[in-house]
Amino acid sequence: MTTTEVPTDIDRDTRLALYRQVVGLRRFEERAHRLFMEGLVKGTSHLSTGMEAIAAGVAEAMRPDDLTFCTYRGHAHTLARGTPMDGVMAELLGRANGVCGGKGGSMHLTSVEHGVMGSYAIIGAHLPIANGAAWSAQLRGSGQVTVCFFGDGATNIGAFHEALNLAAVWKLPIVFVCENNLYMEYTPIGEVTAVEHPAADRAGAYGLEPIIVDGNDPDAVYLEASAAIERARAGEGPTLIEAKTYRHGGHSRADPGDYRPEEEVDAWLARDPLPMYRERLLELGIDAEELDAIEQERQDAVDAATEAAKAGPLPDPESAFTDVWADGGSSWRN
Amino acid sequence: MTTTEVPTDIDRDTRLALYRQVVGLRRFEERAHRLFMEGLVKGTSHLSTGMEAIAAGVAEAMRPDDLTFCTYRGHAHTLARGTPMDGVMAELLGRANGVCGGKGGSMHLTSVEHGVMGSYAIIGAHLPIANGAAWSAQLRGSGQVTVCFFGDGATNIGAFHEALNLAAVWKLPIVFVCENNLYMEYTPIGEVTAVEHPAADRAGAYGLEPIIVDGNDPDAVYLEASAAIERARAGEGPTLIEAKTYRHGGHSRADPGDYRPEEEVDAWLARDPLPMYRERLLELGIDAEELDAIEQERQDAVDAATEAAKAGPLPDPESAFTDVWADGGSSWRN
Amino acid sequence: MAELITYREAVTRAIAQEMRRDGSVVFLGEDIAAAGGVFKTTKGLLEEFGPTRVRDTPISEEAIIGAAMGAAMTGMRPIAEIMFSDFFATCWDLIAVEIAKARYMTAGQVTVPLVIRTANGGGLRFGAQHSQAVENWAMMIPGLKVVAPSTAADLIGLFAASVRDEDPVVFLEQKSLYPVKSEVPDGELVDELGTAKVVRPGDDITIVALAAMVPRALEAAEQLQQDRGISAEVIDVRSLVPLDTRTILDSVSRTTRLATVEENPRLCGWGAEIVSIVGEECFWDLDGPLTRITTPHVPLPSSDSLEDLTLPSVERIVESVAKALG
Amino acid sequence: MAELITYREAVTRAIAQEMRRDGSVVFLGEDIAAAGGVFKTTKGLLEEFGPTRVRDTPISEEAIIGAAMGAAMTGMRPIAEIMFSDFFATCWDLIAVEIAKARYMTAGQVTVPLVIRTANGGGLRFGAQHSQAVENWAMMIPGLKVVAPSTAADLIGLFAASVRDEDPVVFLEQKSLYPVKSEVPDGELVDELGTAKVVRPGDDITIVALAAMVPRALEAAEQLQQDRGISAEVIDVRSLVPLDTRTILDSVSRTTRLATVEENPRLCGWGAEIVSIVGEECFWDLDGPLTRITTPHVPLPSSDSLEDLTLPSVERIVESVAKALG
Ligand SMILES: Cc1ncc(C[n+]2csc(CCOP(=O)(O)OP(=O)(O)O)c2C)c(N)n1
Ligand SMILES: Cc1ncc(C[n+]2csc(CCOP(=O)(O)OP(=O)(O)O)c2C)c(N)n1
Ligand SMILES: [Mg+2]
Ligand SMILES: [Mg+2]
Repeated sequence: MTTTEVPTDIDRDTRLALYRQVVGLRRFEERAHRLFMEGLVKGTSHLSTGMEAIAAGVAEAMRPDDLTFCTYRGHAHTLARGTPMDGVMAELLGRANGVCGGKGGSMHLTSVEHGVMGSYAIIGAHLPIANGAAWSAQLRGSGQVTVCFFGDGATNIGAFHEALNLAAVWKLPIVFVCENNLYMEYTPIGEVTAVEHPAADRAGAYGLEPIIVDGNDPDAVYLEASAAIERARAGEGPTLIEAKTYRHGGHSRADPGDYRPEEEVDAWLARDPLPMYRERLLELGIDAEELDAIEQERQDAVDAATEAAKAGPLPDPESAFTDVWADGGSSWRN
Repeated sequence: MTTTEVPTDIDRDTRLALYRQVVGLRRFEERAHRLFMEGLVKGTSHLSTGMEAIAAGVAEAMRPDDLTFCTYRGHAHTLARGTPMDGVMAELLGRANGVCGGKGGSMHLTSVEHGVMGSYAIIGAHLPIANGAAWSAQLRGSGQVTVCFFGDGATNIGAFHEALNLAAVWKLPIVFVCENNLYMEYTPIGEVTAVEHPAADRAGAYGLEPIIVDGNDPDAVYLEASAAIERARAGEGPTLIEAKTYRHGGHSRADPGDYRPEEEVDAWLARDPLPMYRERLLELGIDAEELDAIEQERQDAVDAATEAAKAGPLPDPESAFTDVWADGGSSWRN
Repeated sequence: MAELITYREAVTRAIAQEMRRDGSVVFLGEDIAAAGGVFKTTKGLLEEFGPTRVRDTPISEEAIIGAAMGAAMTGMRPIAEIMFSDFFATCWDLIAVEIAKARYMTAGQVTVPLVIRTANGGGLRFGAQHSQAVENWAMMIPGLKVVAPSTAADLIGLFAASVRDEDPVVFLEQKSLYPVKSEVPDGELVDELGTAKVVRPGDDITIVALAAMVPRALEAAEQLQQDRGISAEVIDVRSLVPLDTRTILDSVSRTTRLATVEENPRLCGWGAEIVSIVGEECFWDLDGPLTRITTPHVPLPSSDSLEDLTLPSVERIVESVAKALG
Repeated sequence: MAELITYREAVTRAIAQEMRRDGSVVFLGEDIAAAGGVFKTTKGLLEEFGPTRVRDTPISEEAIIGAAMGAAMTGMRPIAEIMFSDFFATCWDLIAVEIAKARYMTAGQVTVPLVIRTANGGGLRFGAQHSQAVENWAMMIPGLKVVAPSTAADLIGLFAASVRDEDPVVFLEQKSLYPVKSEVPDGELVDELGTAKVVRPGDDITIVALAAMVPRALEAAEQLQQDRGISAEVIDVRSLVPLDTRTILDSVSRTTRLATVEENPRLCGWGAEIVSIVGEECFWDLDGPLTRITTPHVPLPSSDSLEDLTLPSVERIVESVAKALG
């Protein structure tokens, strides 16, 4: 991994912004979990609890008009770009005030106005799509950079390979971020992968540098992402970053994650990005009160979002039959 | 590439067998081309003219019960395993005495009794399938090794990536042979690939050694293939070999291949495996008469196959409706 | 003797039955071994049959289906799981263009006896990419057999028939049925592909349904009888390929009316195929229009309140049938 | 003024027309740029529009379609070539599960205006993996428009309409038609999706056909008239989604009989869908069974002598129609 020392070249405001992100994402995911257990979130949901430093670090390195592509585990990435919690929470609850009017749900969060170009639930599929957005930015000369998140498991599917090669050949302004949380659904990635580092050990196959970063360290992620985004914006092509992390909970829904060895879970819980980063900020001389205030503000936001979501109306029944076509409808005949 | 010196550890009989293969494949492909231009081979055909050393070298290293998977450019690989020329030529002409009764054609040559498990016309698709045959050999403990041929262009499709990873993880007894002839259909592989050596530079992504061999040298191919097959048979898992070569003609059908720079074509024609290998055998003290006799015998075989194919009956019309199902028929209803 | 078990338990039992019987049956897929499957349909199989025969794979659907195909070509009888039928799209080439065509292209030299089992269909609020009913995707490809049971007993029997079949079978488990219990007789069960079942006799109209639509059609038939005195015959198709057209044609020629109930979206669904067979071969027996009840031609929404408006409901079946009978 | 050009030339002209008009139209695919396409349908485009807008790709169908989708979502209007429609199977997830569903899942936040053009169908002796007619694959997926022209003029006009459409369009060029010449008027051509054409008026039966089946249906109609005095109306569907049901229903309600001519294999073909619409909405006007003429449900053979027995021939259309009319 690139660093274990405390980076010094990050300013105070950025650090506070990172902290605010990590706290907010944590509180949001905790609430989402509770609402799932209460039966208010239907279907499924995949949380980023324990993995928030990646979403936070990358998002802080992005420009407002940059573009994000998420997986089904996309709450954190969607929120980190500034999508309001209300709309995201309401979407989880299938309400009309959700970002996708209840039609997308937890796995398909999208907020184009915040540069969140969608959450894709087929492993690997969004890597080629993200390329397209990057290609478009290149063609339009917009200077936008695209960031595409995916899991360790996604590195073994064909679309990963096709996308990385094309991105490299076309020198696309894109950053691929592999969140390596050591597991696919329940199977350890190491059991089904020919190399130790599922993303970094493949970088060379696309003429790219192998990069591994501590995904539990917001500063480290922020720096690595900033450098990659800068390169992309300068026309130097794609970067593939492998961020090592761990999910505190199970893969989805009510999964307790008990297929994981206790010592492994404990070791990673001891590296929980939230208290670790708080500790670092305190060490760097930031007041506890200031951090507490941020925590309170984020908690309030989550509470407010929960209320707004619960109070949200069910979708108009008609909306089941809208938005298949650009004319707004679903008619396939005259 | 592994060697430019003349290997010394190949016995005379093997060399003569290699020569017989190369000559036979060359004569066959020349004839196939002529029959295509005469309108007797319909549809399409993809020749291995100039690339015969690979088919020859690998086949000579295989055990009779080993398994071969080909692409649409599969005449050479099919023949090299001992499939009679008559059946292959008749298949190109769409006759009943073709190896697939006229239903497969040039792109789908198959002769299960000679270990030729099929020719597949979707780029990359047969790599995962070949894995399956290797897995089966592993499960059955048969000691069979599977060899899977494909082009440089196939290294950029997803199925390549999925297959290589699985083969490595499951330590399958399989040898992947990439015939790098520098071109896809008409586009140079270098223009669309992020690395210089499309196969070898990806080997590391699957924990494999990068191996490049001179695909115009039957001896070099034979030695490299023998080593790989031995490893596979010993349970040491897969090998990925990149064999550099060049097709003398176009990609398919009547393509003159004129998108290729003249100097490039000339340089490769100067490295034509057939005269080069003949030269080597002469240098090694083998009589010209012996080689001439082999050439004559192979030419006669091609002539006889041509006659047999031309004389072959058209398929029974009923056969258009057979062999969809294992019961021999095509009925989907009662 | 009989026992009440869930459709989910039937899957485990079906796989185990066949793996015990035949050592050449092997099973591969994502999270199927150590974890027992994401739908918990394969619990205990690793323990009983060991890691050689029950294998976890990477997330590589093409590699999974390819491995199954190559193994089937060379003496094994693989069962491959594709976790959700939606993911067929990621390995459609292997299924539709390789497996389905291998036997024909090689004039019978290659045989591909394998089963691809998958969780199909909607109702679990999983949204557009994890809820598709894709039985028509498979039906439209020459060379694939297509089976979709509606009960635990049918599941076991048809699964056994599929594993023992010499041809590739796409075996669709309807995921909303997993928790549903039904009766299963003791002992080995082996059913027959290509046989539909009249699950409710009737006189006025034939309702043809599949998988999760069968219990809905039955309930609708009950309501039609009780509320409107309409006697509906319900046929569980069970197997789309081969298709038991005799049972369907015989029924329609008696009832003189047909309605199909499909979970797949409207266009080119299997109901259209059955309607076209009836409209050609049974035309002169018909006393009224041919009715199709399908999911409308939309991707599925995630929200429960919206999803319930899309899949054919008992109510919609009742109304459509009543309307068809004028 | 009008000019005789090949269907192949029409492709080039259609792409050039739209690329000249709109700078946001870009074109990508395998061997389409420097080589001018493996069917020589894109010759000269690289020269006119340059390598930024006309791009050769690796053999990576998922990367191609993904690039098109992402670009379409962000302001471009990509045209992606998939060399043979058979290869849809290698990127079916991108087409059917991503592109088709993006707008719906995001409640209209994302729009995907792109065209996927491809060489579809049989007749060139390319065998089972390069000859499939897959129009029904696309038709069955909610969210995809599906167009398949039969003449050069229709090709240009419908292609222009497809590029200008805000929705994703699967544009199927029938590869056996590439060398066929037909008349094309001068100037810009822009047609309308969702409009079928009565290409031959008639009274006794409606024959609905698509792409390469249209000239065969027309020839069959001619023979039916001359040899048996049967007056067949022939409709060129042109666009499967949206589907011009009005033109079809109006015709059938007049002729009272329907036959469909499909190149796709039998099960779940688009003909079944049209039959089911007619069988439901036009039932009382019908005077005879609904007839489907399709490629039988087999993968295609390579040998010319066998392939000619599979695709619907003029002869088979004549016989089937004559038989239907008793
Ligand atoms: C093509 C495909 N195959 C399988 C799945 C089912 N699935 C959903 S999440 C998941 C595990 C993904 O693991 P990873 O990429 O490591 O991401 P993580 O969930 O750990 O963030 C699987 C197998 C899918 N959605 N798509
Ligand atoms: C999935 C897929 N995409 C495209 C094609 C069309 N195609 C046939 S051969 C070929 C070029 C293959 O190049 P390479 O792998 O280098 O093999 P070579 O023909 O040079 O032996 C292409 C693009 C195909 N058959 N399958
Ligand atoms: Mg993971
Ligand atoms: Mg090549």
